[in-house]
Amino acid sequence: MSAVLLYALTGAGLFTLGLYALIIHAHLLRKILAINVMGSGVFLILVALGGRTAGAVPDVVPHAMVITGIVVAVSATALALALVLRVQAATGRAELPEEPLE
Amino acid sequence: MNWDAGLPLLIVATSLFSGLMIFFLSEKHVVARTTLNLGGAVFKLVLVGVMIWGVFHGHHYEARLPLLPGLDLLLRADAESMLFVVLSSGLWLVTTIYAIGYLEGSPHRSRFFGFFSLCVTATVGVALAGNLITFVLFYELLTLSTYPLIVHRETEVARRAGRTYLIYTITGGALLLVGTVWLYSMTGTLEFAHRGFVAGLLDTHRVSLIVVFVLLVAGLGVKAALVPLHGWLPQAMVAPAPVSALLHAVAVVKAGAFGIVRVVDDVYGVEATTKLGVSGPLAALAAVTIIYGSLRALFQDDLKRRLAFSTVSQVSYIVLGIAIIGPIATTGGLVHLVHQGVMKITLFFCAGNLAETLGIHKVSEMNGVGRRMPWTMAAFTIGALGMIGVPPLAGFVTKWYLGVGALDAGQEWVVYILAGSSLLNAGYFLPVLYAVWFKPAPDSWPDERSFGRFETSWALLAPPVVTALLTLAVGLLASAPFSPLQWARFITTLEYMP
Amino acid sequence: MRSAGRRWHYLLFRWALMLLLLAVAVGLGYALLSLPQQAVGLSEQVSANMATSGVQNPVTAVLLNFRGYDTLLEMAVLLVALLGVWSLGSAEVHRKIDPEPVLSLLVGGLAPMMILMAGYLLWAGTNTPGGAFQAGSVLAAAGILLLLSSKRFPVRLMGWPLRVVLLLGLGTFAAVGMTLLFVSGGFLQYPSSLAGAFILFIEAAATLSIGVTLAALFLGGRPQAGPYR
Amino acid sequence: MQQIPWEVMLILLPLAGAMACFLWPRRTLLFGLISALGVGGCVAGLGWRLLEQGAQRYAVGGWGAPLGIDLYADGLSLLMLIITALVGLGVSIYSIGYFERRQAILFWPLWLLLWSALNALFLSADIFNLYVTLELLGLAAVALVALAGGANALTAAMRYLLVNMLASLCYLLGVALLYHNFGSVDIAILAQRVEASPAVWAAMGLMSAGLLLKSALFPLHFWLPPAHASAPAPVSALLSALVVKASFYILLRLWLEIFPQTGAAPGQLLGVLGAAAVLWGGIQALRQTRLKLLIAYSTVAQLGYLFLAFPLGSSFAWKGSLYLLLSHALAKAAMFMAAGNILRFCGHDRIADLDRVAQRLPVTMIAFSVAGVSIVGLPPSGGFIGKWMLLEAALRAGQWWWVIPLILGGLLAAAYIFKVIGYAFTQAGVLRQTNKVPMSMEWAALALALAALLLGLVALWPLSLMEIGLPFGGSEVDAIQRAEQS
Amino acid sequence: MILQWLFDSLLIIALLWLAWRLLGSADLFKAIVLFIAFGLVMALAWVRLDAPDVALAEAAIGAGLTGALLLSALARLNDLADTTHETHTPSGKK
Repeated sequence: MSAVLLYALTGAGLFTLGLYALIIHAHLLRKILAINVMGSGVFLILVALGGRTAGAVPDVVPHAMVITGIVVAVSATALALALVLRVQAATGRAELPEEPLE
Repeated sequence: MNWDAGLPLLIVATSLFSGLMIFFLSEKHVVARTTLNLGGAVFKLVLVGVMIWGVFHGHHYEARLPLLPGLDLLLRADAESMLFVVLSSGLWLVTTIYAIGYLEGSPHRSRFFGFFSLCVTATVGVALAGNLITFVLFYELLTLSTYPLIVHRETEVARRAGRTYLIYTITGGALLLVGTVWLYSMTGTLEFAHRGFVAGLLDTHRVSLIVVFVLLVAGLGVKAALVPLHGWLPQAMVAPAPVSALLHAVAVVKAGAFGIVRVVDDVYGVEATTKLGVSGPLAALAAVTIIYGSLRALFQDDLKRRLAFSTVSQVSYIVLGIAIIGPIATTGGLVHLVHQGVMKITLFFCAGNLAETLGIHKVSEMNGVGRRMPWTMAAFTIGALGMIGVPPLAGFVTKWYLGVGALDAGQEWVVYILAGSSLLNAGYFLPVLYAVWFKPAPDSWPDERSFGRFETSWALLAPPVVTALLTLAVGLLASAPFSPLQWARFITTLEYMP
Repeated sequence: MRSAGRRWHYLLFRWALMLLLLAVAVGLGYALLSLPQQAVGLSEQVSANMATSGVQNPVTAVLLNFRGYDTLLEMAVLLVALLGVWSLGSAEVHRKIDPEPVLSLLVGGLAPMMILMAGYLLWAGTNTPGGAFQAGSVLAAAGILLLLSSKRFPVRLMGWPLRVVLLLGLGTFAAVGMTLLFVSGGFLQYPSSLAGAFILFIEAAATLSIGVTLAALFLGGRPQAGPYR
Repeated sequence: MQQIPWEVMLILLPLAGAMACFLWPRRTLLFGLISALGVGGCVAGLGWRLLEQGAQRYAVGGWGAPLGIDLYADGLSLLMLIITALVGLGVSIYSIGYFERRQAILFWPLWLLLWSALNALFLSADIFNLYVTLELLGLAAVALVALAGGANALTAAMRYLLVNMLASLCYLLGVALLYHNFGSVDIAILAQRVEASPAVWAAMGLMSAGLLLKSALFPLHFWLPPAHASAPAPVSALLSALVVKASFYILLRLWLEIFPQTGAAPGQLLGVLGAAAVLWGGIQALRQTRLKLLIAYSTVAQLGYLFLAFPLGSSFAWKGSLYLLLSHALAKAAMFMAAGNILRFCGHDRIADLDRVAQRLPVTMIAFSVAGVSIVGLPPSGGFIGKWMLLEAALRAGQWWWVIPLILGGLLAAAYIFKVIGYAFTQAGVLRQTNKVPMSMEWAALALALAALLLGLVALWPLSLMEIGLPFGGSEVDAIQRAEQS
Repeated sequence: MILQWLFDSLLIIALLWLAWRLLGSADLFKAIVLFIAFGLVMALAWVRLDAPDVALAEAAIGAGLTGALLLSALARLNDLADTTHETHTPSGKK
């Protein structure tokens, strides 16, 4: 097994680990952290698999995609954090209620 | 636009247009509303007259609007549709006049007459539908436009009746839709044809055809109030009297019965219906409905409720006539489409007059009312005797043809049903007539209103008198050319011609 | 009893979830291992077209030329995120506590250096690692430090000047794309001789916008000036 | 002669409008309406070109796939663009009266960005580019939900955002797998190269899961009712009519182009989930006591119908599903607008207290009822045509059991729609305190509702547009079947 | 070669361990700090995978900016939690 695949598998691991934490944790900050970890996992897979080229130079298209992805992730995270603050201010808790709405 | 295509569209559009216009009128515009109402009704009747003339002179009226690839919205004037169109547009005019008088001064009239016009639009559409999908379309439109009329009074009872009505009719509509699509997926066409269009599938798709037949009849039977799908009809009598007239005589139950006629005659054809073995059960169902409705009517004290159960029973004469499978019985069934309409509308008008003028709602309150309202009660008497089948009134013609037709088709049991039903009819109408004419009147009526010169307002009085005279005329002149009976015979010849 | 039952449910749910996710992970791993050993990526196309791309750094070429449209939309993503944050509330202008003097001193030295570094990253991005996003984020870091260390935000600049800068990247990108539509007949189709210049131009504008947008996101609310107050 | 690239205009115009609104907040209305009309014109232009020249492919930057990004427009994308423009115009007009200034200056740029994202999404031929548009769309939608303020809207927006992020990541992982298996992210190239392999299966699972989460297919619908019910009315209209459809559109594209040979089982599964959604959503809608929640659950149910085409897989079924999508978009937007009017008028949306609204807001009530006709699927309406096509496709395919959810769903829909209409016909006393509803808000709702009704009468026209570029494969199969049987 | 493998394994183990710790940490502040560390290790991984551009972006945005955002959000969250019972602001239009 090549190192490249090992990294890709690590990405898969991070993805599932993040998914697990996302579902299990109630606190919104933790959920956001979990999603970011998931994202890192996806990016890792995307870039790592680009290294399966014949020459020494990896495929750079996934690199560009990942940079795009990172910027998207930080935008979404910023919005999510601002929302968490407002949810906390409105409900007194930084968690989502069990029952969506009455 | 081509006139032959334009006329059916125009006939449907007249009431649609006046209906939509009326929605936008405020309550105060009585004159404009009345003009639109009556103008629309008269214009429609004139157009129908033109169409009859045209059909008689060999014109082929047909309007097509593509709906889906290979599937058109089709309006077509054929013999059956003319029968129903004449009935509904004629009675609509009468009912409109009656409704104008009946609802004078009550709230939400624009809404009422708007939907009233939509309702007749749908009925005429049902009548002129040249294929099953067009039929379904207008059939559903009829459901939607009658609902606001039933809940018009906005009382809790009215709303409950409306809810019941919707539950029944929407479910029925769904069954009808499934049946229609299923049929289409087998045949690739839905266009009505004499002798039907399923003959080629009899060997290969026998079970499917039977299931589809059951679905279609169940869907239509809801509106035709076949037992056990009749539950909505007696409840709906809370609606204002003109609406009852509409439900029982002009539009709703007729649309159901007419649909069954279409299915048996023009979708399946009598041959296929017989071969599939579904005509017998249908006849039996109709017979059960006839007896059940009459039995229930016997025990109702509320006049409109009694009339409602009477409708349950009487409409099934139409179905019975069709299901017996034979030219004479079919004629009887078809002609009852008109006869029942004329008779039942008379009775409901009279019931409405009693309620409006004297506040009478119950049979037990009707003692001696004949002297207070002689014209109304004379009309009522003609209608009731017609229902019983006293010659030479309309109902007699029907029953005669049904009886002879049944014997002709070798189904003697029908005669017993007819006899039993007539006895029951007499049982629930004759005591009323006796009380009306021969029992002494009470000192005061429940809620009397004075209308000046006549026993009630002219707009309430003229319609039942006219329809009562019609009841007399269609019976007396049954053998004259252009009578409903002759027309029904003409239709039958087309269906049974070798 | 009830809470015990609930706890039992919770544990069951946790275990079921773990098993499910384990299955997901295994499936995913299997899928990854089953991929062909040799990639069929786009390396060849990228290197074949580097000459006409106008830049030497292949990542920059992909980001701003070959797949520049993605990047254009990404600038819009940043704007949307900012609008979303602004729709949630306003940021405080006055700080409750004075910034630490040490921090102020540190920032006084650091910020100019970071801005310089951002400029370098931007410039270098055309042929070595770096580019608008990296430069922009360094710029944002400088901005954040300045925000943290200053006693009061520059309210006067928070109105339309801020909005202009925020839109600069996206606006320039879109405008260049449209101009090229008329010049060379294709949206975002750079003439190869001028591609480098166009890209640098866009990148410069984008860097500024990205930096300011990210810093504004950090602020966590609308600035209390102008119509968005 | 140089052609005007309408595709690019469709994306850039609302984007430019959004920037202008952002830059000159005092002129949002002007820029917003200009953009809306301009987009309408561009859609017409693109439609004209498609009718004349067939499906169009546009290589952004002149590179072309696989290196560059392609825009692709065929009948499917055109119809999505048209419906977006129609609903968009309606929502734009509605919003003039709906928002106060403080909200308007945020609403307009966000809405135009959302519009841009939708157009970009419907035109994209590149699965990574689709990811970017999805993110743009999702973030804009979340921001718009949060615009309503209040604890309900904020928690709903938060949930919605998390769901969006999770779903996008799942989708992106699928993109990664596809790219590394076949070396391209262009849909057409992938369609040529794709062959069944574990990676394709995993990609299909991941991408479908993400997109199903975004399209709120039962049981992944949990986030939808709170988000759609607590957003401002025009935003609810946009979300229910367009945003959930966008992810469905991607799923449809992938399913039609990239994953056709994965066998029948996944399609059957989607069908079962769709049927469950129809029933569950209908029952839940019936149980609601608040109007906007009822409509939101109705969306859950109606989305279920769209998935009934997956197990059938025939071109006729796809078209029926798309037809339902189109008419649902119009009808549901009208319905949410009507609910917004009622909410504005009464100050609440408790269904049981909707006394006399029918008399006081006749236009709104008519709009609601007419939209309801299409939602129930009664003729003549777009909903009826769509259901008819699905019913016919199911019966033709011999899979008659799909008739059951189609019919039961219609009955449930009738029940919850008439539950509302029934309350409007009550005799209760006159409302105490009412607010005026601007005429534009009432008529915008009615216009969209009537458009949904009209879809039932002019079906041939949209159906012929669906043929451009044959997104659903040839229709010859259906024609032959038909010819054989008649 | 062996050094290479060793480095890879260390990196991977560090990544997974950090992810595990940060997602399981009881203390939010600690979790965020671990997340920043995780981002920096990710940057190393990018370098190892010959993706210097991504490494730069990850270090600056993924670890740096996201970390700053998270820390500031946590600080404000704690502020809110402290004052929430006295100045409970009903959300809505401002």
